[in-house]
Amino acid sequence: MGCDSCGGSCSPQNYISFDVGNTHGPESGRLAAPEAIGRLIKSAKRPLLIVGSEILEDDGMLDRAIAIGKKGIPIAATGPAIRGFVEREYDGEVYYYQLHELTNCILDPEWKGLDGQGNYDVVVFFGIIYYYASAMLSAIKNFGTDPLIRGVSIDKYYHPHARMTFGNYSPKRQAEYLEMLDKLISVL
Amino acid sequence: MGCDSCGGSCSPQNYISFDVGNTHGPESGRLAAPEAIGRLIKSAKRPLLIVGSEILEDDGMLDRAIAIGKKGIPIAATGPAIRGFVEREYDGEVYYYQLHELTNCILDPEWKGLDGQGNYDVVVFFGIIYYYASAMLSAIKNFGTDPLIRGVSIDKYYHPHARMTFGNYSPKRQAEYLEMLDKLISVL
Amino acid sequence: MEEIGGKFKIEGWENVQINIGKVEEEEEEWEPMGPYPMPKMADLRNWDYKLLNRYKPFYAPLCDVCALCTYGKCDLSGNKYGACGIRMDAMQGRIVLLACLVGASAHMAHGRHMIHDLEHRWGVDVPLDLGTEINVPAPLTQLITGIKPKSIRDFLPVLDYIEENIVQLADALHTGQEGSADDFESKALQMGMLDSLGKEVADMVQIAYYNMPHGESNQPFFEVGMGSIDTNKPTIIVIGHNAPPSFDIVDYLTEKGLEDEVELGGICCTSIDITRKYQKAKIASGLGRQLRVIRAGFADVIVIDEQCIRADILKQAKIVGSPVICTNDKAMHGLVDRTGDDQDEIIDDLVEGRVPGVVILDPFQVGKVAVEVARKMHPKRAKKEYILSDEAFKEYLESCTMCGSCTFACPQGLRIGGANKKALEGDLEPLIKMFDQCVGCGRCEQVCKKHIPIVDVMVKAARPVIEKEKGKMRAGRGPVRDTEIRQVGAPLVLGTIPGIIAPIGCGNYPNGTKDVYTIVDEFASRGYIVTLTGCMAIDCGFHLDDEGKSVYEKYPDDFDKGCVLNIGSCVANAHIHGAAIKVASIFARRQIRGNYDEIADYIINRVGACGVAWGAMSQKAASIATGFNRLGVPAVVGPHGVKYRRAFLGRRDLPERWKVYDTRNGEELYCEPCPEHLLVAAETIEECLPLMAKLCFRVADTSPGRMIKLTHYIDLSMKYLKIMPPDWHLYVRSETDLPLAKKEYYLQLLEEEQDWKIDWKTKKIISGPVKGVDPSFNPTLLERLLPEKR
Amino acid sequence: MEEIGGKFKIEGWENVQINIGKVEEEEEEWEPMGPYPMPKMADLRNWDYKLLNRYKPFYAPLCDVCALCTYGKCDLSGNKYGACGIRMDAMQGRIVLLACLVGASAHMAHGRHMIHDLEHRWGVDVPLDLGTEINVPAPLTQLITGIKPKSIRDFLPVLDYIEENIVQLADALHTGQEGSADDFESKALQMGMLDSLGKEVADMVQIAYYNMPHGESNQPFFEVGMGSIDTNKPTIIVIGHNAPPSFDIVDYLTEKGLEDEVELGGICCTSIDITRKYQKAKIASGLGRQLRVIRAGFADVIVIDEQCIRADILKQAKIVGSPVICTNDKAMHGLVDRTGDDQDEIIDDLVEGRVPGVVILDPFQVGKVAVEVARKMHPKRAKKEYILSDEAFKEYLESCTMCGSCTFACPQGLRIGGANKKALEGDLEPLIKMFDQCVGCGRCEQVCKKHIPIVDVMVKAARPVIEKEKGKMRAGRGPVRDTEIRQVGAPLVLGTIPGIIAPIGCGNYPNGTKDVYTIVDEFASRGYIVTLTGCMAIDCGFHLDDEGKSVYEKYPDDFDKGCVLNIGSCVANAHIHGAAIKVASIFARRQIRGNYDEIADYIINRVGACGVAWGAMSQKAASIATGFNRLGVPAVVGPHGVKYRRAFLGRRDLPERWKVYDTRNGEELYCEPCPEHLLVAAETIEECLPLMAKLCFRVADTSPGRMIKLTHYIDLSMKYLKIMPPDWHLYVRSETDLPLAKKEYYLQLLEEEQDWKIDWKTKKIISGPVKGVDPSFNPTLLERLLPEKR
Repeated sequence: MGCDSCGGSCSPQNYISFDVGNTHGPESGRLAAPEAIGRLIKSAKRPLLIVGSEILEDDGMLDRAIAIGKKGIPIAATGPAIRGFVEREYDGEVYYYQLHELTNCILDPEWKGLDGQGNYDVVVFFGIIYYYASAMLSAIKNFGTDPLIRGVSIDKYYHPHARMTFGNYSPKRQAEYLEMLDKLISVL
Repeated sequence: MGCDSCGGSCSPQNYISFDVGNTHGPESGRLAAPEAIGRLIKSAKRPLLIVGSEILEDDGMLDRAIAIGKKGIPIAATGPAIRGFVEREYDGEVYYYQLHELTNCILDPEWKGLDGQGNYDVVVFFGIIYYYASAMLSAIKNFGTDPLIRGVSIDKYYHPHARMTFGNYSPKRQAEYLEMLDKLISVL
Repeated sequence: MEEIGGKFKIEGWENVQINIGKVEEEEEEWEPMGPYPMPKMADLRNWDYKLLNRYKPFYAPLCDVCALCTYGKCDLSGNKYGACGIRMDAMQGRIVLLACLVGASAHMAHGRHMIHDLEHRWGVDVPLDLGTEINVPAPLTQLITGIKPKSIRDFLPVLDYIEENIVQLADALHTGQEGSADDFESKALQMGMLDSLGKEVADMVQIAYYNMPHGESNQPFFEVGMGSIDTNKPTIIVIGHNAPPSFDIVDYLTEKGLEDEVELGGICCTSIDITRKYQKAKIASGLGRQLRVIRAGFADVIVIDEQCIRADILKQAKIVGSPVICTNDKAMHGLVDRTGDDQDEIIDDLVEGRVPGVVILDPFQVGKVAVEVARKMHPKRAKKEYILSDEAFKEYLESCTMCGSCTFACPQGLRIGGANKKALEGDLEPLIKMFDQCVGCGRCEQVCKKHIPIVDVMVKAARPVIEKEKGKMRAGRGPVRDTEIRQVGAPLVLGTIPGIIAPIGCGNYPNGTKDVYTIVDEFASRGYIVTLTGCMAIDCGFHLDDEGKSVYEKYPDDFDKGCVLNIGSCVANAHIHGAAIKVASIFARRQIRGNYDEIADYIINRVGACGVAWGAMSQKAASIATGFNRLGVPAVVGPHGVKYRRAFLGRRDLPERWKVYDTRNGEELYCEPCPEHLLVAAETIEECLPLMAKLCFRVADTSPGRMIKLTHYIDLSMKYLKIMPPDWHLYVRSETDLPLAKKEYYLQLLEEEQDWKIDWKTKKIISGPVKGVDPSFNPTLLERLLPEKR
Repeated sequence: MEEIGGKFKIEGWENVQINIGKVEEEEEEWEPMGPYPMPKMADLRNWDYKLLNRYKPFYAPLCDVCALCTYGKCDLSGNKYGACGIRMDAMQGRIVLLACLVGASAHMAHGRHMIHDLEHRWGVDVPLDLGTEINVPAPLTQLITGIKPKSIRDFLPVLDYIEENIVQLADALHTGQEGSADDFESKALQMGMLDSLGKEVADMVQIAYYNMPHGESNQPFFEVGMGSIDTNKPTIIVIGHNAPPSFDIVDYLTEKGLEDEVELGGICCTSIDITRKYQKAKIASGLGRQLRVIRAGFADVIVIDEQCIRADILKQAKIVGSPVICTNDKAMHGLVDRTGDDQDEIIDDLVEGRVPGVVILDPFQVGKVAVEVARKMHPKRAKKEYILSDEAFKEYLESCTMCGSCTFACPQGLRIGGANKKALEGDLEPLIKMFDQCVGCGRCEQVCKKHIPIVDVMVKAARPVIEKEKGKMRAGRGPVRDTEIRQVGAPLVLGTIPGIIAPIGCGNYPNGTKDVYTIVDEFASRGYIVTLTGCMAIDCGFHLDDEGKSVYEKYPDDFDKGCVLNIGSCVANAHIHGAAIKVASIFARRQIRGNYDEIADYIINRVGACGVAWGAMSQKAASIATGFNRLGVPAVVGPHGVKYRRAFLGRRDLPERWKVYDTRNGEELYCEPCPEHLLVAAETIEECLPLMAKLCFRVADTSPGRMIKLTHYIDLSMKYLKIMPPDWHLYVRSETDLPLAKKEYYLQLLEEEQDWKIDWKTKKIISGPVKGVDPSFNPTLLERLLPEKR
């Protein structure tokens, strides 16, 4: 094999999990541009946005979740995230679901989905406590294989178990991160 | 962090261990050009070439080991590799040492070295059974830290536990691989 | 004939031993023996599969490879098979079994170790005297082994049974053997059951030997929290789970009249256990603050025994000049074994700093050494200040480059650099907040490129808070009394007590210790019985209400409505199982002897109990939860708990999973999905609270009971999540289940949102529910309990 | 008074049990008790530290992180500390302890399981009758526990002891506890010792119950190798380690006179054990070919018990239509437990393919089902061919794109694509060669993008070789007889027998099975005693010399010079320890009872034995090696063995590590570095052979002994490495140690290369050696054995 693509300048050091010990197996999350993730979501037959408690910490994130929802992507609000939608009186398709339960359902090809119309093919994690999200993405990566379910993260963390993920963005780079989300939303 | 260097085109898939399950921790071997490895060896105060059984499989490799030796790098011949040097009547600095013993010594800052002149700072693995070399490089990476000992591989395998390593080269690309060795030798 | 202990020797018959009352088959017939006395790993597999088919294991691998044998490493990602043929799912089950093995072994080995330590002095014929209000002295022992113990001796065959079966299960971990994830889980459930039994033995042994409280209410108070430790006195900090060495310290202090001169503080379960007898001792903290207690320099000597001790204790203690005494062979830290050596010499070696610590394996040799070392070290150490000076604090803050390495190393992802910056600007709040959020691992320090002692920086910032961190906690009371069970039986059934909430386990909380307080206060104020053990019992103790009262002061410690009980240390968890078993035994008059599956079946269908291990961290927490699960008690873990890899999740959308038999006629019925899960992680406390309320539902709930449970479920959901729970209707079997106050509103919702048919005249539900209410419904999952099979 | 088994009941005294001859303290005084009967984990720590200070643990982490609790995952790389405070080095020790735990538990649990299975039928008073030539019936039991067993009953307290101590050690694995790598290793050594003891019990139990050979030489032959199985007959393949279910098959075959009609073949230790009694059984292969035996379609039924079974057995068996019978609770593979069900119904369900397999946990219910299923399946399956057709073979070869995925997945890194290409060109040699190099894991198949059944392709290519793969092996003889020890004592000391070579363990060889043959033949032909067990005993059996003889035919099976012994299955390894202990006991008249450290000290200084686990793979191999190590016996592993993470390596360049006391006067001496290592991996067989010869050196060697050992060391090094060993001079204490034939040449080398002073007139060494020869030198590492301390 050898590294032909970038002559050795790329390095797995760029793929450091937000929790540094959270190492991956032979396969790991592909760092992806927001547009690329956006296109994946757009091309999905049944996409699902899964949001968690961290969208409440940060005004910008709840805004973006709603913006994604308004593009017609159904939302599963886990943990207390649902509060944000209630308080904002969001009238799009949003469901409260406990994340553990939800991931479990996603792994069942026969699951009917939140709307009774069937399971999802691309599930997007957003605003979920890092290590909890990581574990759920691991479950999807390892067991959501037939049919293939793509677990994707649009959090400000590198997620080794996601198919596609951003890198790690510190609070200093929050504006940059929100811009990436906007780019993603723009292609939906 | 984010992957600023190559905009997402690089991928840890390029860093697949020759034995695919032999995954690394947060740190992993840097894919390096032969000249870069050559320069590291050249700049070392006390470099050591450690060769193993696979140099006997393949004429080209024993030639290169001898060529490196002739540049003044002492050689530890482990396993049956020593036979090659005896048969070729190599008169440079070559010592038989069992690899497990040798690595153990290398981890002791007080070790006197093969020539009684002290321990080594850059140790280069060459022609050693993949998984055995991998384990010894892991030992050096994890415990050869004070003072820092750099474990380097110039085998045709990606070695996650080496500081610097080539990628994986299949037999089809043997000529290419030998050329890389020659480049390395040329800068010594 | 000469009598020695309980044995007789007859002259000339030296090879003949006569044991009185020890023969198993001749065990007093206190109850007919059920089908499974001392079950082996396949015996209860049928019960396990009942659970596993309903609560299918859900796996989230923490690692994509297996590295347990030299055939590997093997890449199992994508549910691949390894070189030995194991697949990712079975591998996860194997890791769960391994965790439960280590946890169960820790509890079990601790009990055995205690007996060995103490039998030399007091023999094994010490009676198990639990007073007049307890006639079911050891519910788990009786349930699982069929033995009704009267003295410590009676526990010996129980320990033999556990050990034999732990080793059998350890065998099953071997490469190339079991290939079924479900069978690994069945084995893990067996291990969890053994764990529960081992805990009961361990706690009963110490209750008997040390005459600890055995279920009395109104236990005395003692102080808890870092602020409770008076470091102006020579201070001993004890850490671990095996109390005898610490009791020797207590004895020495008492004998010498030093109780007020020397401060005895502790971390974790050993300290809980000594406060069950000696309330001058204080509990500095639970597991999460161990490193900070050490690094704050509290200890003039540190005495460790076993489990939940920092593995780098020597390194950390050296930083603050605290000598370390290791008192247990499981944790010897490379120190020299000085058991039996002259105690004054040992004291001298430690005080003079000739050695960083010693090993003393006889608990009865520890007291004097620990106390005298503390007294001699105190003046020496008092000259130093272990809290950073203002200058040093500022310098460290200034040196921080906000590189983020600490954040990457932090299990919580805390943005320490940002907090440092704020502190430098004069705002200590972020650092103070982190002091509680921090789980105390210290990984941040070793990756700091500027070598900032981050733990010390945080301690410095939080010092004013630490000094106020002080609360009152009640001594661990031990088992629940039979008399209490009799009293709560009806209220539990009628729902005036909506459930039993058991906060247990370690200190790996997602967002600090305050959550523990919230859980306890929320449920106690709603009339649930809240039974605490271990770190959660400690960590809710130093949070105070507006009146300055801790939950232990605010609520009584009876096993009754709206009470908060400190049951004891981790091993005392067994009494929570015990209470559930006693409900079956005493209230419902089920025969428990050797009858595990029937009792677990009773509990899962009737006893509305739910555990919460909000900071579940260790292997013991894994085995504890698994032990609860096999007995039919669900548990919620905090989000770090997903790293155990396995959950037991129900599927409320699949009615066929909720099949139950009616014992009256053997009929199969589909019931509401309760308890919905056996093991599930909540993301935050806001999610945890309604979830726990939901997990207290049981299929046999009476209407009044269901009504009250539903009230709390809806109320907690509205309060914390701002929504009606989307699944609340699943638990409505009839209009009589509906909370009275808003009955009409709920009927309307059911009609509009769920398409149920309502007769508005009678305000009755005509159709909609999964199942109606039938007061004489007698649910079971077990075919063997059905009429034709009985 | 009524007698039941060994117990008496006296009427009216129902609670009184009288056990005859069971009281430990009244144990027959066959020898005075030494200081450490039934040692706990700290008792032999002093001995462990003697070893650990000389053979410091060397760690090669296979994984940079720890993922054992929810505090993690933790990055430990660069010897960092994890969240619990454990450091990378201690973590490696912890993983070693874990491996040894699983290994020891497997051996122990197997022994216990066997007793439970068989005591119902035969009780526990079956005598341990080893004939007239064995008076030390259970050397490890006697050494470690102080018990000299006379019947199976006497082993019961031994099992209790092991179980209790395994669980104590399992506790030590708990997060946050032991922090010292050396203490983890001391615990692992304790676990290794328990493992050795568990093995002895397990083998003695089956020897007693099944009247297996107990040390007789000249055991009968049977056939081994894939080519030995006659698949024209209904064929049963048994896999695992727990023989009772397979003995039930033997009994059924014998009763029904079906011995010649039904083929009974096996893989691994169960098959070794049944051939100890029934030589019509055949051993198809060791562990490494399990998958290929299955996939070649040999089995009309597969009967598995415990350990070393493919975890994907159901999936693999399904491919070739072989029903599976699980006979052990450790491996139930999610199948329905049919124990006690009507056997004809079970047979029918299996034959009709209604279920892929069943669980039958009573070994006495297995024989009929297995045999009758095989007989009925045979005609059904015979219609199919499980070896690829020529066409399919070619098609698969053509579909290979040489993408390399299989190579990346292969533990051996085999270039399968290239071999496929060669095969397509008509050259089958590379594939045939790979058939032996392949370790049989099957990982290649599941990553093949073209879905080539690579295992089948390889089997197809190697079919002609497989058909010839057939050799004669001797039945496992069990223990070494005391009379043999008496005879070899002097030759071992004088060096006419240069050492004992023990090839043991699994089939994870770096370069195929032929190496095993080479090791055995090389050492046997040089007069070493070669004692084999388990997979290595199997894998050397089907290689034949030029005359068509296997090593078992070529060499006698006495425990004597130049002999090759099949000792038995893995648990029979204990007899190799036993032989070493007996040398101390019988030859040197040391008291062994409760005297472990003295005997280990004797062995490490005097008994030139060396184990080799060339294909060490499993956790059992880890615990076996560790058990040998604690007893002072070094072991060499193949290169995959580095994945165990830990080696015990000596440093010949540090003289201070080689301090030994002379028991005569307590003097400290620096000796030559021998044995140089306790656990070390060799890269190839060429390195392994001289290394093993070197590891047979002992400090107490006589000059004639050393001379012969040195001869072989130099000779093997010259033969395989083409060099004089660079360290040979370290082992020369005097000119009398030098091989006679080339004495002058060697003296010259010592003078020229090592600067030694030689008196050329007398041909004596004047100065140079580390230490001279002193025939009455009485070496020890133990202070307690020195005159003033005794």
